[in-house]
Amino acid sequence: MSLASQLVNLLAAFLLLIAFAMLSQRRILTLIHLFAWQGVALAASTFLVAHTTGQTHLYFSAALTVLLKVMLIPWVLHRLIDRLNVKWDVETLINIPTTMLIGIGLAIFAFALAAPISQMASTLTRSTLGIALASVLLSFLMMIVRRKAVPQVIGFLAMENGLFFAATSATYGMPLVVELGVALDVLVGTFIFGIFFFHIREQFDSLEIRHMEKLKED
Amino acid sequence: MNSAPAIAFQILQSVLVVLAAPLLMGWVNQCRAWLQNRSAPSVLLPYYTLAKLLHKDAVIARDASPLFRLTPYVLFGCMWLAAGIVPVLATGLPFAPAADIIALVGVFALARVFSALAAMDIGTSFGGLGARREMLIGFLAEPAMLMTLFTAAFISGSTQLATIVDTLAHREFAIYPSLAFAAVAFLMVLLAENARIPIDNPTTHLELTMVHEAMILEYSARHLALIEWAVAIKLFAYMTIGFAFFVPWGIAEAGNWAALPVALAALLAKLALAGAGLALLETLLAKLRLFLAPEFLSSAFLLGVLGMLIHFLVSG
Amino acid sequence: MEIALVLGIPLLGGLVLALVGHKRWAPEVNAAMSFATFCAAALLTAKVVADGPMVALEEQFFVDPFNVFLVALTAFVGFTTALFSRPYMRIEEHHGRVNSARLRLYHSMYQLFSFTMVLCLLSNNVGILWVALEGATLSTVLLVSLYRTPASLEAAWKYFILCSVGIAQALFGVILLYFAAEKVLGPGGTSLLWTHLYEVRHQLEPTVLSLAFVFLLVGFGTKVGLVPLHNWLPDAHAEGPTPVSAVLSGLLLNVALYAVVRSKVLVDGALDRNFSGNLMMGFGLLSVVVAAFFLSRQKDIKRMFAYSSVEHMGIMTFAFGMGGPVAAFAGLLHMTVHSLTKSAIFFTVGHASQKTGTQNMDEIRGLIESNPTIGWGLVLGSLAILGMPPFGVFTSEFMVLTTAMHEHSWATPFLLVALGVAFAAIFGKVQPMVFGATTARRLPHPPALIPVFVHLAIVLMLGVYIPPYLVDWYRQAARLIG
Amino acid sequence: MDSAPLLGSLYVAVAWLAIALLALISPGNAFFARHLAFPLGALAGLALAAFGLQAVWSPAEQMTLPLGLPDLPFHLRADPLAGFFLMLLGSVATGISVYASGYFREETAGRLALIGLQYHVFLASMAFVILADDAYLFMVAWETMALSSYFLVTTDHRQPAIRSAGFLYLLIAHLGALAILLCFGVMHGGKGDYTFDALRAAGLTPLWSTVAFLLAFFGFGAKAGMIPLHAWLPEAHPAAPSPVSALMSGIMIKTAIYGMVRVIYDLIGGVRWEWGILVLVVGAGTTLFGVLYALMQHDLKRLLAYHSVENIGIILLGLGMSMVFIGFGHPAAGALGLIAALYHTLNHAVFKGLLFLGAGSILHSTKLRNLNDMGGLIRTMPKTAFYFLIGALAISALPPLNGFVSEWLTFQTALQAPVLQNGVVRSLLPLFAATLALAGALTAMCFVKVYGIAFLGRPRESGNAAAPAGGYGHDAGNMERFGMAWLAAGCFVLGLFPTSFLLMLNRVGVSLTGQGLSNEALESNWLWLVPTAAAQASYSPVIFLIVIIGVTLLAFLLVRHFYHGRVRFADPWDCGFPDQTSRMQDTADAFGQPIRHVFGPVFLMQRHMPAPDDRAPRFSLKIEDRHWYLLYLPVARLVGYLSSKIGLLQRGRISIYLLYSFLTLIGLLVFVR
Repeated sequence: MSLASQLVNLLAAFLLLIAFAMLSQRRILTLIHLFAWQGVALAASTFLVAHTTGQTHLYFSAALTVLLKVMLIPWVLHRLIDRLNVKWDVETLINIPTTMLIGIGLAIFAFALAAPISQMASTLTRSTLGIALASVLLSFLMMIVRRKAVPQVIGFLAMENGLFFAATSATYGMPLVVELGVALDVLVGTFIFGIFFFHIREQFDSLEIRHMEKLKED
Repeated sequence: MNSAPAIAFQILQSVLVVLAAPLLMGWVNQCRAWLQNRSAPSVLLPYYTLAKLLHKDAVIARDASPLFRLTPYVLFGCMWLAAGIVPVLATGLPFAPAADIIALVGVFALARVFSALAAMDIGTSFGGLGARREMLIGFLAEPAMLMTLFTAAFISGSTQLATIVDTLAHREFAIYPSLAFAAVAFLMVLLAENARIPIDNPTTHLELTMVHEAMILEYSARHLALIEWAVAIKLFAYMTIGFAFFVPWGIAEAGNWAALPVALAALLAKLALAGAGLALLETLLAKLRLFLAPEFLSSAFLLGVLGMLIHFLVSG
Repeated sequence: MEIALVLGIPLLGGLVLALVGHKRWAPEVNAAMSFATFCAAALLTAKVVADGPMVALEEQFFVDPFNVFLVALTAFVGFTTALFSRPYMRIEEHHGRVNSARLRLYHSMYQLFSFTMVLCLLSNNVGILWVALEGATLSTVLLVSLYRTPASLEAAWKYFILCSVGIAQALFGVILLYFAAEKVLGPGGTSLLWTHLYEVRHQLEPTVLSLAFVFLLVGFGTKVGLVPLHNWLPDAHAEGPTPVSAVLSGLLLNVALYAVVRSKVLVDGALDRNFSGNLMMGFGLLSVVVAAFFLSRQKDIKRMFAYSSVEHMGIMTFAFGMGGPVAAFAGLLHMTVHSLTKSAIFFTVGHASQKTGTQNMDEIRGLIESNPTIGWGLVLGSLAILGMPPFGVFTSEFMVLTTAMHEHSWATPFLLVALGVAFAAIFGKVQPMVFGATTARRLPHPPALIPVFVHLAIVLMLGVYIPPYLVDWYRQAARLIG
Repeated sequence: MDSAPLLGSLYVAVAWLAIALLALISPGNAFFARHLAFPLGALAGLALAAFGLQAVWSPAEQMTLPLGLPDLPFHLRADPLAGFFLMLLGSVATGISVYASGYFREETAGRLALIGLQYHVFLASMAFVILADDAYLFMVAWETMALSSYFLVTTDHRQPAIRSAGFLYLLIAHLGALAILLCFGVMHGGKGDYTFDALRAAGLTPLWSTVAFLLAFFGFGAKAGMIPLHAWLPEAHPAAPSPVSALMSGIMIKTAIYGMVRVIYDLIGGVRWEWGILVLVVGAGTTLFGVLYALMQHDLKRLLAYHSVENIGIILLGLGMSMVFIGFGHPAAGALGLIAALYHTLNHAVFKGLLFLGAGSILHSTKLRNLNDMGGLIRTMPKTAFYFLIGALAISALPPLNGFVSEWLTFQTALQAPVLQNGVVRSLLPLFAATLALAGALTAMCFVKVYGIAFLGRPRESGNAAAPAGGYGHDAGNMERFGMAWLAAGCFVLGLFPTSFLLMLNRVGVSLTGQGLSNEALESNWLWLVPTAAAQASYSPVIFLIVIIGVTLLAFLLVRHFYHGRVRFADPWDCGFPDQTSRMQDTADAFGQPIRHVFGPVFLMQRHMPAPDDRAPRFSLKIEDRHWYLLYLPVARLVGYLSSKIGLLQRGRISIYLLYSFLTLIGLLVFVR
């Protein structure tokens, strides 16, 4: 196994670790930092792959990741929670140890699911597909258990990270035009989320999503 | 079939029935009086009554509609028609194929509907009461009657009265257990349909019990006469239907003048016996409460159905 | 050229309307732009019908009978909805529910939404298809919350989160698809082009594709509104402005289903067994049944018709899942008639709730008395959507049901029960609204009801007579996906 | 021209559609709708009857229209069966349309235009139902028929009861239509070909053909009003304007019989006797249920509606017997049963149409529909009373009118039972005949009640504003009377000349079962109705009528000749109790009392009896249909329960929603693995 491949695996492990950390993290600020670090790991691995394989468009991709996910979005989120003055701790629906246990189960499931596919892959990053899937599922779990709007959005963004990682690990990245499009969507989405935070805050005086359970079948 | 002698037979029978019916009525009343240890009225009393009524002026309620005045004639016509269909003296009458047993029941139903309607015409409470009770009895008696007739129809494979009588009278003798059931059912229907005890009492005018009399309360004079006459013909017709089914022997072929005296004699004998039997029954039985009448008639209905089933069981 | 027009006009319209700001004539511009898009779509259609499928712009765009039919439908409904929204939004403004800033947002987003729809349909690149579909969410989410009421914010939030998360799964599916395609087509841009994928679909790796299909189905299925992924749909339909409900039901769901069907074609090529078909039939059936039962407990009129959309998307999914020329034909026809009928219903519903000032069905009464056209429009539209002949919805349901009876007879009792319950539910609610004594007031602007009757007339026509060229067209499309 | 009957019928149907559109187009003063639409429609109906008659005697012919689905243009076909029903539709619609032109004349222009539209679309759709030769056109016409009649029923939609009646009607109609649709789905061989020819050729296994039969029976039965799917009928028929009630009861529910015969005999084919038993059981239940509930009604139109249920039962009895005979391989007896059923279909159309029109005239002139408020109408409406009497006698199956003939034929069919080999079935048939006998007698009772209460006696509630002391209202107008006279004449024609219709129906029977009546039956002349052989049974209504009139006249003349015609008028005898009022007459409820007594358990009664010391004693009685509690409400509750449970899926929590997506994803992934 080449050094690059080992490094990528290391970064993948790091990514998964951060995903777990996010799942267990209560403080919102730390959550944003973790998200930024996840972006760093993603960018690094993309860069590494680009460097090893000579896929030039991956450099763009890595740069885009750094720009968007390490700098821009964390900064926006930071500003938002400053402006909205939400620094409270994050409450979860299920307690954290249980969540972690479920998370571990999901990770194993993801590995099992990805294993036969990884066998087929010829990329040097192939073994990381399972990790990518696991981090997607973990982010999903995080979205389910969080009760506040901001962590939910962070969960969503972390899921995007997982998807990007899957793209690079399984296929050396999607075509550039797609990557750009996805990035644009993520960016616009983040802005819209930001707008929403203000609207929600204005209407409900809080960003807790338990206020938003009025529309239902009764 | 439609030869001149046959037509003559037809006319003879029709006239005979109409003329003889009050006599049967008188005979039944006489027998009953004897049985009840009363001194009997003349057997011709019904004729005197009819003549008296026919001479009187009719009194009609102011509100009466044409239906009211039409009904006695319709009743009389229906009964006369029935008398023309039933093989009283002879089979193979030219008019008989025009109506089979089902149509015969239809004729009686037509008469019943008209008399019930006429009863309701004036708008008194008695009329309505009588009509309601009459229809109650009718709706049970009619199917019971049909079932009885069907038993015979299944035996002979025909609903033509003439064919039935032919089959039962002229083939080799056989015992039909189903006919026994049918006979009992028929007797019950006969009692009910002709307003006899135990269903109705032809001699009472007690509000709580009367059925037929309540319906004709508003009639007088010639209208009443026609109705009474029709009632008599109806009893006659029913009895002869019974004879045709259960004791068909002695009946003549239409146009066969030679057999006529025998047939006439047989008819007279049968009628005399049946009239006496009816009087006996009426003496022995007590009138049922009105709401026991449905039970009485539904037993008749069930007996009729049972007779039919037994026919299939035995013959199958 | 036509493709550029179809794509460019709404994009331009969106930019212009966004930059200029709200003016008195903005609704007219909106309608005019939509009309221009429709004209361009008609040109494109004519060309494709005449010359057959084509690709354009380095194969990034392609047109075949399947998507051109949806483009035409989308452009048409987009146009009529724009016509309807003209008086509708004026009345809303008059009632003080929106101000000019929001109208600016509304009109520009309306055009951008049209753009994303058309892009999604015309794109040859599965990745771009995904991007456009996500773009459609982004452009409508602010429309759903246009009124800024708590309820509308909640609805928009749910819409946004659920659809984004859902569609993220689809992205994973796209990645897996790319992964499988790369093996055959080699790395590079062409591996995500549908035309290429279609050609090599038999060589794609079955395991990967089945996994990919699960992700794609969950992802796009969220947007289609398949039970149990549908939860955003009734909220978003009920709380947004009615024109938005109309285009969501009439267009967005169709386009999402289009994406699912495209995926299915690839997966069917790769897998021998009817894996994707069975999944789609299962989801379709579940959607039909669950939505039918939901229908009977609704109080909000728009919410009820939103569930009806879930039900109908279920029928279409079921039809496409069954596959075969008849069922696919029926599915396509059902797409057409459903989007026409449902948008017509939303038009009448919009005006009805404006007239009565409520969306609560218990308070809407006697529409036929107060405004016969709205009342008759609603009752005829409802009957049409319930599958009453001679309307076209019946035509497709007829084909779906009879085919199902023959090929999957186990499914028909469920369909029967669901259709019966849905009928009782919807008609039981609509009848008191249109009949009886009225509760309505006058509207400050005359309502636009021509679109309603144009839609219903087309649906009626499709019920008794489908023009031969349309049949041809459907057939070609059905062949592509059957 | 070769295809005269088919083309002609098509023209008539199109003409009805054109009238419908024209009626809508001139809403301004509605001159067309008011004065021309209905008479023109009646003329078209007359033409349709003629074409139908021609079609019965012509070979079957087909044509296609350039409309419809791809690969499935609308197919039309006129064969004897269709011809017979076209004749039924045309002839009965003629009378009803003439009547309607009088009845609707006073409507406002807007309503009249709508009624004109819906009414003629209704007629046209019924014609297309009968003409259809493919499943798709059939369904389209079928549901259009339901829809147009629904709108007609809800003409007076301001009344809540009418709205709910309309809803129930359309709901059951739709459910039935779905069943029919599935039945076609079962029959079509997967070739995408829905023409009736293809369906005939499908060749189903016994299991599937039984499924198809059950679906068809359920689907058409829902429209026909057989129990337990009848609930809509007594609600919807009274709700509609009377000419529409007449159309629905007279013709529309007969299209269901048409559908049944068409699908079961013609398309599925291979009739099995077990099906016949099912039809017989349901038919017997329907018959008894219908007539018993009719006896309990005091709303005239509701009562008539229950009688429609009963008569559908009678038709089903005939059909069932026919199926039993065919199933056992006795097509001749089977044909007789079919003929009896179809003849009753025609008869019921005529007399029930007549009765509904009569009820409409009463409603029109007195605004009354509750029998308990009527009385003595024969004095103010003698002509209506006359026509109604004919209808009442006909429906009571009294000779020599038409109702008797078809019941007589049904009895004759039952009497063919000895030919069957299966002992159990053989002894069952007479039981069904007994049911029929019972129902016939009960019907007579019911119509004595109706006629006696409504037309005879004296007005009851004289406190009623609409009821002046001398009686109510006025007689029906000319057009209304003509419509009723047309149908009353029909009662006579069908009752007196059954043989010509028998021969006509024999062609229908031959075309469906391959065998018709015996030669002896066919050779009998117009005077004698002979179903099998003269020795077995015969009936001559003409002679019957002549004799009964002759004898009655003779009696009259004799009495007059020998005696006198003197009459004195007086008050009715008051039994020595002078304070009687007209309220002391029997009421409709009272008339039904013996039946309630005898058949008590059948009904669900809520009675309120006045106590002896009541100041204002009132008696109230509410009879409810047990089916509501045994079938409809449980189903409704089940649906409500299920939907409340399913509603729990959506509690507004986004986390839960996300969890659904998540679990779906995980579940599918596990499944794929």
